[in-house]
Amino acid sequence: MPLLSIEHLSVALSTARGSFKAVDDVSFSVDTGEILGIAGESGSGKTMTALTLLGLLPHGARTAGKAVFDGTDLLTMSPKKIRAVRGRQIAMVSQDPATSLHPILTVERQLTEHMRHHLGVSRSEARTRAVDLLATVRIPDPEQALTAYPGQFSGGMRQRIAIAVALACEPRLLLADEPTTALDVTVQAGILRLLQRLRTERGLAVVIITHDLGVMSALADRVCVMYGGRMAEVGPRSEILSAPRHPYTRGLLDALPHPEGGAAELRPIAGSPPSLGNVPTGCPFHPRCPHAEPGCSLDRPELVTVAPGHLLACPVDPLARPVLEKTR
Amino acid sequence: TSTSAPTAAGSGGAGSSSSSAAGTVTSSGTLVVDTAFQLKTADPGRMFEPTGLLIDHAMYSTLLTFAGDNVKKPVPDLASSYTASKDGKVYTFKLRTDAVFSDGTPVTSADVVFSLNRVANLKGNPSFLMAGITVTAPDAHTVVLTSATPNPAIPFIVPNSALGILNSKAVKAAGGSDDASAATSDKAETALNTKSQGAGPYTLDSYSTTTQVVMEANPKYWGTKPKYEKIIVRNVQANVQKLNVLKGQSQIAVDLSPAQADGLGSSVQTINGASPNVFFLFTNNSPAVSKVTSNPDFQDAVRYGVDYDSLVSLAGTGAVQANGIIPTMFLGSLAAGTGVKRDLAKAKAALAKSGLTNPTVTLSYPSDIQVNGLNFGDLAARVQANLKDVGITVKLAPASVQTALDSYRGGKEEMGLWEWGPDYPDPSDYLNFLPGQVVGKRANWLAGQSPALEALGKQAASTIDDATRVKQYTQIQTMMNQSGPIMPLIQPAQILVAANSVKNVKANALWLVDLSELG
Amino acid sequence: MAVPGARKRSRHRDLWLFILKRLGIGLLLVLGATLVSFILTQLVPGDPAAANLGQQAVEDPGAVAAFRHKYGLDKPLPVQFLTYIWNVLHGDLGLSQQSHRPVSTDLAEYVPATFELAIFAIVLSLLIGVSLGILAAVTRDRWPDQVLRVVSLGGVSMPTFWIALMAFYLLFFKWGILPGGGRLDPTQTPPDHITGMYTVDALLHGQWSLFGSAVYHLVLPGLVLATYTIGLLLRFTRASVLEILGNDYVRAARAKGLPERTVVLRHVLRPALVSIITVAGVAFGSLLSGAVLVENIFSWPGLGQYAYLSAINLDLPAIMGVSLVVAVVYIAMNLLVDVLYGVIDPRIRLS
Amino acid sequence: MSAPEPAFGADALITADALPAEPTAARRRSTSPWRQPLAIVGVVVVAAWVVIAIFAPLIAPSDPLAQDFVQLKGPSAQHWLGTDELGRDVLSRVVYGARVSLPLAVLLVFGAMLVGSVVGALAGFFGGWVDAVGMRLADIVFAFPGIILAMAVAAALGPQLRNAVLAVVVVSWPAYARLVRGLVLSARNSQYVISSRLLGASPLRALLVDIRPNVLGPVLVMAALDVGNAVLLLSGLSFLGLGAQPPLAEWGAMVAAGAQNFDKWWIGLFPGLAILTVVLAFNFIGDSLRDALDPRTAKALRD
Amino acid sequence: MTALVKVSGLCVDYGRGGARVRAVDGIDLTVSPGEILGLVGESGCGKSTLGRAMVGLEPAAEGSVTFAGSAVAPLGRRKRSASLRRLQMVFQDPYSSLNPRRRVGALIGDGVALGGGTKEAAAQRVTALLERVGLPADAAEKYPHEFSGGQRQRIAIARTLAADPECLVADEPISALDASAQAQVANLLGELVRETGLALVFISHDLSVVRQIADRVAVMYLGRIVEVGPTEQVWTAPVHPYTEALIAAIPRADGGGLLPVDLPGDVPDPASPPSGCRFHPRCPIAEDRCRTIDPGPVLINEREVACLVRAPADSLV
Ligand SMILES: Nc1ncnc2c1ncn2[C@@H]1O[C@H](COP(=O)(O)OP(=O)(O)OP(=O)(O)O)[C@@H](O)[C@H]1O
Ligand SMILES: Nc1ncnc2c1ncn2[C@@H]1O[C@H](COP(=O)(O)OP(=O)(O)OP(=O)(O)O)[C@@H](O)[C@H]1O
Ligand SMILES: [Mg+2]
Ligand SMILES: [Mg+2]
Ligand code: NI
Repeated sequence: MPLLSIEHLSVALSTARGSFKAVDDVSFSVDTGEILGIAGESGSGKTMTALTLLGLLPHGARTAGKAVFDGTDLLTMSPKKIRAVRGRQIAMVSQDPATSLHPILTVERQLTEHMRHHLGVSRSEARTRAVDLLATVRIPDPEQALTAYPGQFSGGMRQRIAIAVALACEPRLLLADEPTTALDVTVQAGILRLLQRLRTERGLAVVIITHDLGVMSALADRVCVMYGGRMAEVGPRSEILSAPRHPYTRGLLDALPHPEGGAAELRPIAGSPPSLGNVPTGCPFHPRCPHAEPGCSLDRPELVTVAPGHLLACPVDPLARPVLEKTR
Repeated sequence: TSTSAPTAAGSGGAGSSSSSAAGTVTSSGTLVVDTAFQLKTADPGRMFEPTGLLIDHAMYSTLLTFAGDNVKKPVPDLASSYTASKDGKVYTFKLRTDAVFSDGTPVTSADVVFSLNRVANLKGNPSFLMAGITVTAPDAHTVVLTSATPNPAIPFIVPNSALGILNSKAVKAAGGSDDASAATSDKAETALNTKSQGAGPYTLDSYSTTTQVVMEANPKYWGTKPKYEKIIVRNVQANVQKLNVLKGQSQIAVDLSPAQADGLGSSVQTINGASPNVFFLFTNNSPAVSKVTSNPDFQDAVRYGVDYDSLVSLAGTGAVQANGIIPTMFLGSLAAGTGVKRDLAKAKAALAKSGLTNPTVTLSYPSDIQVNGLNFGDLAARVQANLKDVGITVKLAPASVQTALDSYRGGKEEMGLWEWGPDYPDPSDYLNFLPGQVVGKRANWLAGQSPALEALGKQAASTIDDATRVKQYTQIQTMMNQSGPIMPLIQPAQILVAANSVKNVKANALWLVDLSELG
Repeated sequence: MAVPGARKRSRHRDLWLFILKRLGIGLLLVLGATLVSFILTQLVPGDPAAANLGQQAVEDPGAVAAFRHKYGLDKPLPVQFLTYIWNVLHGDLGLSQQSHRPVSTDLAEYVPATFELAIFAIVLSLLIGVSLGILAAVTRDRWPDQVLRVVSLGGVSMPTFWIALMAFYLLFFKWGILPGGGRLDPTQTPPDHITGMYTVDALLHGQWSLFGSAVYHLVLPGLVLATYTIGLLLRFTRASVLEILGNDYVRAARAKGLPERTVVLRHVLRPALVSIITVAGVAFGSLLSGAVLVENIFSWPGLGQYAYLSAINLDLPAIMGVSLVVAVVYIAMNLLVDVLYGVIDPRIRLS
Repeated sequence: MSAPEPAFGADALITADALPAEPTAARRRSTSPWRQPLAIVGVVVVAAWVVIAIFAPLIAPSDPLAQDFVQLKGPSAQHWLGTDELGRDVLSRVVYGARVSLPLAVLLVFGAMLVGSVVGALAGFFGGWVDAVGMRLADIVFAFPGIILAMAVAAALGPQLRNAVLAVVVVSWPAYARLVRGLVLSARNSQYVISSRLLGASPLRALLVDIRPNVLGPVLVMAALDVGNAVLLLSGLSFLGLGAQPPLAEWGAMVAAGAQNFDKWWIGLFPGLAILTVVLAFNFIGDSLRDALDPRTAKALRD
Repeated sequence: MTALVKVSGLCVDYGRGGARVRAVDGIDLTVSPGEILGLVGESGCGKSTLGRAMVGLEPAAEGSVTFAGSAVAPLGRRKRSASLRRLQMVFQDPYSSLNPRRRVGALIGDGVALGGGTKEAAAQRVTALLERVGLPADAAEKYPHEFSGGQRQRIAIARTLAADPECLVADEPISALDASAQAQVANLLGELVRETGLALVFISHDLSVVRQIADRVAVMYLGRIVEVGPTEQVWTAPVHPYTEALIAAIPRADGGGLLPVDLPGDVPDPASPPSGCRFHPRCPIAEDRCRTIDPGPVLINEREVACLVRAPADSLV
C-alpha cells in the first residue's frame, strides 16, 4: 500500500464571484522514499492539492474524494487529529522563504516549538536536535543561527531553514510547494541535492510541486502534470519528459529553452491558461490544443493507462482513445 | 504633606461608602457643600471670586459683617461698634478685646492696619475696596478709616471677606508685606493657601482650586462655636450638584439654576431668592457708533418694548424684574411694581417719533458664560422677539466673554446685554451707571449729557444718612427709568438647595451663604 | 552568518543614533508646538488682564500694570517667548493666572489625575479591544464578527460627552451602583503624594480601602473614556490580525500542527501588536481629548479641566504649560512606541 | 483508481455547489460595498437625515426657537420628545439640528480634504524641503490631541460656530496630508509612474494623470469615515460652549443643555441619539467602503 | 557597428554615508543597434541597478552613460528630454507597471501623445501597436486587471513602442510569467529587434532564456561584469569559473534525472565586498593571489573575462 493515495480528489473554493473547482478529480499516490513531481502552469491547482492534505484550505473550501495517508482518510479527520498529522507525519515547505518563516520569532523557536508539541521533548533536547537539523541542511555555525532571526539569512539559507523546520519532527511525507522558484539556480541546485539526499538517507516521501520541468527532471521519480485543476498526464519521469503524450506536456516542454537544443525559436502554447472558474468544458486544454478535435469540447476525458504506470487524459491520443471507447 | 483622617463618625471609614444609600456622608460633624468653583486664591488680599468669598468669610473675621441674608445693615464682628464723622470721611471702629486668631494671638489694631493696607497695596482684585482710604490705629483697640472723599459705603465695604483681618505676625513671617511695594514684595499667598491666618470660626485644612477646600472648626474661635466640625467645599458642576444633594452626597448645592431646582421634592429645602446680579440692556448713546441707538426715542421704544414679565418667567422661579438698577436687597432699591412696564403702544409711538423706519440693530452679549444658571443668549433671543413686536429688527452678536468685554469696555457695542454683580452691598456701587461713570461710558453716556442726574449722583455719593440716601437713590433710579440708554431688566434667582438636616440656611448677596451660621 | 559581529555592534550604535535623532526631532516638535500655542494665545482678541482682574480692578491702571508686570506681559512678544523658553529650560513654567500658583505645581497635580484615568482607559481598551478584535478576526464573517463590527463602529461613533451623561444618569443617579464624581469620596484623604495617581499611591502605602475607593471612582469615567478606544482598537486589531492571518508564515505555523491558540497568540498576535501599539499610542492622545469632555462631567480634577479653564480664562502660562505637556507626552509616546517596536520586532532592532 | 464516478458533472463552475456543504461556510461578502447590510443601513439613515434637514420646516411640529411651551415636560403626545428648560419643543430642535450638523460636517470634511490633499500631494511628489515643512507642520498638529487644539483655536478665534468649523479643519487636514503623501510617495516610485516619466511625462502630469486616480479612492473613503469624526468634534466643541451659541438648535449644544438638567433625561438623550445615528451611519458607510478597497490602501488608511 | 548606448566606468551607489552600498561598481559596456545584449547574474548582483542607470533612473556616482552620443541625464523634477524618449525600459512586474485605474488604450495612447502626437494619431497608433504585440483592438477599452500576466507584459511593451524606441532595457521582463507566456514575450521581443533594429538589453537571472534570444551576454557578479562575449561561445565554453558554475546549475528538462551542480555559499553583501577577486570565497579554482589582486577584464577567446587564474600569463601586467 502506498504511503499516500489520493482518489478522485476535488476541491471547490468559494470566492466573491461564486464557487469554482480549483482541483477536479485528481488521483495519485506516493510511496515511501518516492519523489512525486506535480507540474503545471500557474493556477492549475497544484498548491490547493497540497493544502488539502493538511486541511489548510482557505476559508469556505469544500472537498470531495479521498486522501488516504497511512490507512486513514485525511479529508474526514477531525481538526484535532489532522493537527497531530500536520508537521508530525506530513510536513510542508512552501514557495517563498522570505514569507514562510516568521519574521519576528527566532530560528530556535520556529525549529523547536512543534518538536516540543508533537514529540514532547525537553527544551534542551529540542535544542540539540535543532542544531543537528541545521547541520543537516548545511547551515554554517548552527549554534549561533538558532538565536538569529530569519531576516538575517539569505534566501537560500532561509529555504534550508524552512526545510529543517519541516523535517524537525521526522515526518514521513514532505510536501514541497515550489521550494526553489524564488531562488537563484546556483542555490536551487543545492536545495535539490538536499532533497535528494534526504530521500535516500531517510526514506522520506516527497511531493514536489513546481512549474519548472527542469527541476522535475532532476528530482522526481514520477511526474504528474496538471491543467486547469485536472490531471493531464501522470507517469515515470523519463517517459513524461522525454516522450510526453499529452499535447499540453509537449507544449510545456517546447516552450522551455532547451539547453541542448541550440538557439532555436521558443514555441509557446497558444492562448493563455484558463482563469478562475472559467475552465472550459470537455478537455480543459482543447481551446489551446493544436490537435483538438470537435469532440474534445464535449466529453470530459478520462485518465487512461497508456503504458505501465503512465496515465493520460487525452481523447485524441491514439492509445487513449480506444480504451476510452471501450469503457463507455 | 498629609492631612488628618476624617473624624466623622458613621461615615463607614474610607472605602466604597458612597455607593450605599443616601446620607452616609452626613456624619454629625461634616458638612459637604457643592459649588462650581470660581476660586483663584484663599488669600483675602488677592481674592475677589465667589468661592473665595464663601470660604474666606468662614475663616476670616472682618470689622463688621452681615447677619443672614440682610445686607442692608452691617452688624458688629471684630469691631464691637463704630462711629462715622458728619462729613462721612472718618470712620472709627472699636475692636473687641477678646478676639483671638486661630493660633491664639489676640487681634489688635495693628493686625487690622496691616491687613487693610496690604489689600490696598497688593493692587490685586479687591484693592479698589480700599481706594482712597487710609487706615490708622490710635490705640491697640481702635482703628480709624479715613476716606479722601465722603464715603458712606465704608460700613458696607468692610464686611467683605477680602478685608478679612490677618494675623499680621504670622503673615509677615510667611513673607507678607503691607508696604507700598507689596504688589511685588508680598510672598505670603502660598502660605495663606496652605494655612489660614484669620480669626474666623474655621481654619483651612486643605486647599485646591479645582477639587475641594476643606475647613475645620477653629478650636480657639472667640465667638459662638459653629455647628459643623468640618466643612468640605467641593468643586462640582451645577448639574451634578443637584444629583449629589438629592442623593445625600452633599448637604448644600449653591449654583442650581431655577430649571434645575424645579421640582426637587421635599427631601431637600430650597431657599429661593433674587440674586443681587442685575441683567441690563444698553443702547449706545453715541451717534458715531450708531445713529439708531443714540436716538432717545429709539431708546424709549426699547424701554417700553421689552416684555419684562416674560424675561422674568424665562429666568424662572425666584427671579424678579429689576425695577431699578439697584438690586432689591440693597438699600435704596425701588419697591416692587414700580419698574418700567411693557407698553407696546408707547413703544411704537416712540419709534414712530424717532423717525427711524424698520431699524436694525446689533445686540452683543457674552455667549460663553452663565450668571445664576442663566444664558445671555436665551435672554437676548427673548429681547429680540420682544423688539420684533415693536418693529425693531435685532441681530444677535454672540461672542466669547473675553472678546465681548473688549468692545463693551471700549464703548463700541451698538446695543449690549450685560450683567452687573455688586462689588459691595451699597447703592453707591451703582453710581457707576451714571453718565461719565464706568458703565455709563460703556454706553457712551458721557459726562454732561444728563446734568440733573449727574448732580444727584454727586450728592448721593457724599450723603451718609440712610434715610436721605434712600430718597436720593430712588430719585436717581426713577430718572434712569424715564430716559437714558440703560435699561435694567431682571435679577435672576439665586437658589440654595440644602438637605433638610441643615438649619438656618440663608442666601447672602456677598458670600452666598454664611457657613458658620448654619445650624 | 550573514551578519558578522563587528557589523552588529555598529548597528547598535546606529540604533542609538536613531533614538537620539528622534529625540532631537521631538524637541524641535515640542518647540514648534510651544510656538504654535504661543501664537494662538496671542491671536486671542481678549486681554488676559481683563480676563483675570475683577471688573473694578481692571479699571485701575495701577492694578493692571501690576498684573502685567507680574506675568511679564509688559515685554515685547519675542522677548516674552524667548523668556518663556529660557524659563522652561530652567524648570519654570510661569505662574498660572487662575490659580496663582506655578504652572508646574498645577500640572504636577492635574497631570497624574488625567494619566491615571487615561492609563486605566487605555489598559481597559487594550484588554477588551484587542481580545475582541482577535475574536472578530478568527470568526471572520460569521456572526460574532458581524456583531463585533457593529459594536466597534458603535464605540467610535459614541459622542463621549453624551455617553458620559447617560452613564452618569443611569449608573449613579438612577441605580446608584457607581459613585458620582471625583477621585475619592469627599471625606477621604488622598494618599501621600508619590506619583499623584491615587491608585498607585494607595498601593504604595498599602492603603487597601483607599485603593478600592480610587478604583471604584475610576470605573465609570474610565469606561466612558474607553468606549472610543475600545472600538478603535477592536476594529484595528481585527484588520491587522486578518492581514497577518493571510501571511504564508501563519499557514506554515498551522502546517506544523501547532494548536490554534499558539498560532494565534504567538504567530499572529505578536506581529499584529506592532501596529496595534502604534494605534494605541495615537489612541492615548485621543484619550487626552476625551478627557476634556469627560472630566467636566465627572468632576475629575485633571488636565482636561485645567486646559478648558485655561482656555476660557485666557490663562496664557497655563495654556502654554498644557501644550507643552501634551506635546511632550505625544513625543514620549512615539518614542515609547518605537522602542516597543524594537522589543517586539527584531527586524527593526537589527536593521 | 477504480473509485466510483465522482458525484459531480463536468462543469466546474456550476457543479461545485454539489460538493458537500461545509457546515460553517459563511456566505462571502459581496464585493460591492453598496450591497452590504451595514452600508445599506448607513445610506438609509444618512438619506433620512438629509430629508429631515431639507424638509425641517415641514417636519418639525413647531419653531425650534419658540419658547412657547411649558418648560421641562417629559415626552408626551404633544411633545414627543418633551420640552427643554426654555419651553422649546425638543423634537423640533432635533429636527432643525440636522440643518446645522450635516452641512457643516460635510463642508469641513471637504475643506480638510482639500487642504490636506494639496499639502500631501505636494509634499509627496516634490519631497525635499516641501515635504519636510509640510509634514513637520502636520506633526505639530498631530502632537495636540484634536479637541484640545480645536479648543485652543476656537477659544482664540472666539466661540462661534464658524470658528469651530475652522478649528476642526485645522486639526483634521494633517490626516489627509499624511494619507495622500503616503499614497503619492509609493505611487511616485511605482513602475507605472516611472514608465510614464520615461515616456516624457512631466512630474505634474504624472501627478494629475497617473497618481490622482489612485489616490482619489482612498481619500474619498477617508472622507466618508471622517464625516462621523467631524460631527463628533464639532458637537464636542459646541458641547463645551465653543461652537454653536444659544439659542441655535445644535445637537452638541443641546446635549450640553441636557447636561445642565441631568434628571430631565429627554433633553440630552435625543440630540445625543441624533449625533450617534448620523456618526454611526457615516461610519457604516465608510467602513464598508474601506473593506472594498484593496488591502494595501486600506492599511494606508488605517495607519 | 557603432555603439548606441555606451556605459563607461559606471558606479552606482545606494544610501549615503556609512550605509552606502555600491551596487554597480565600475562597469564598461556597449550596446549596438539591432543587438540583444543579455545581462545575467544572481539576485542582488546589480543587474536592475545597471539597467535603471542606463535609462537615467539612477544617478551615476562615477562614470557615465551615453545614448546616441549624448549623456543620459538622470530623471529629475523636470520633464525628460525628448531625445531620451527613444531610450525606454520594460519592468519585471507586469502588475505594477501598468496604472490599474486607466484603460489600456489611454496608457498606450500616452506613449504617442507625450511625444507630441495628436489624439487621432494616438488612437490609430494604439490599434496598430496592440496588433503588433498580438492583442485584439478591443483590448484598448479594457483595464489592465482584465489581462493575464503575459498579456499585460505585452501591453507594457506596446506602450514603450509608442515612443519608437531605439533602445529598450528590459528588466527581467519574463521572470514573473508562466513558461508559455515567457516564450511568447521572449519571442515578441526577439521579433521586434529583428524588425525595427532596436537595441535590446535583456536582463534575466536565467541563463537558459538569455541564451535563446541574446546575441551577446554579460555575466555579472556583485556589481561587476565578470565575462562578456557572444552568447553561444559563453554558453558552450565559459571561461570564468562563475559562468561555468551558473551554467552547470541549470537543471535540464530532459528526463535524465541528473542533479545540477551547486555553487556553495551566497552572494556577499555588496556593502562590504570581499577583497581581491570578488568571487574568490566561492570560487572552486581560487588561488592565494585571488584574495588580494582585483582582476581587470582580459581578452580571452574573443571575450572579456575578469579572472586571474584563467587569464593567460602574458596578459597580466
Ligand atoms: N484563498 C483562495 N481563495 C480563492 N481562490 C484561490 C485561493 N487561493 C488560490 N485560489 C485559486 O485557486 C486556483 C488554484 O490555485 P493554486 O494555488 O492551487 O494554483 P497553483 O497551481 O499552485 O498555481 P501557482 O503556480 O501560481 O502557485 C487558482 O485559480 C487560484 O486563483
Ligand atoms: N533602493 C535601494 N536602496 C538600497 N539598496 C538597494 C536599493 N535597490 C537595490 N539595492 C541593493 O543593491 C544591490 C543590487 O540590487 P539590484 O536590484 O540591482 O540587483 P538585481 O541584480 O537586479 O537583483 P534581482 O535579481 O533580485 O532583481 C542589492 O544588494 C540590493 O540590496
Ligand atoms: Mg502554488
Ligand atoms: Mg532586479
Ligand atoms: Ni550571520
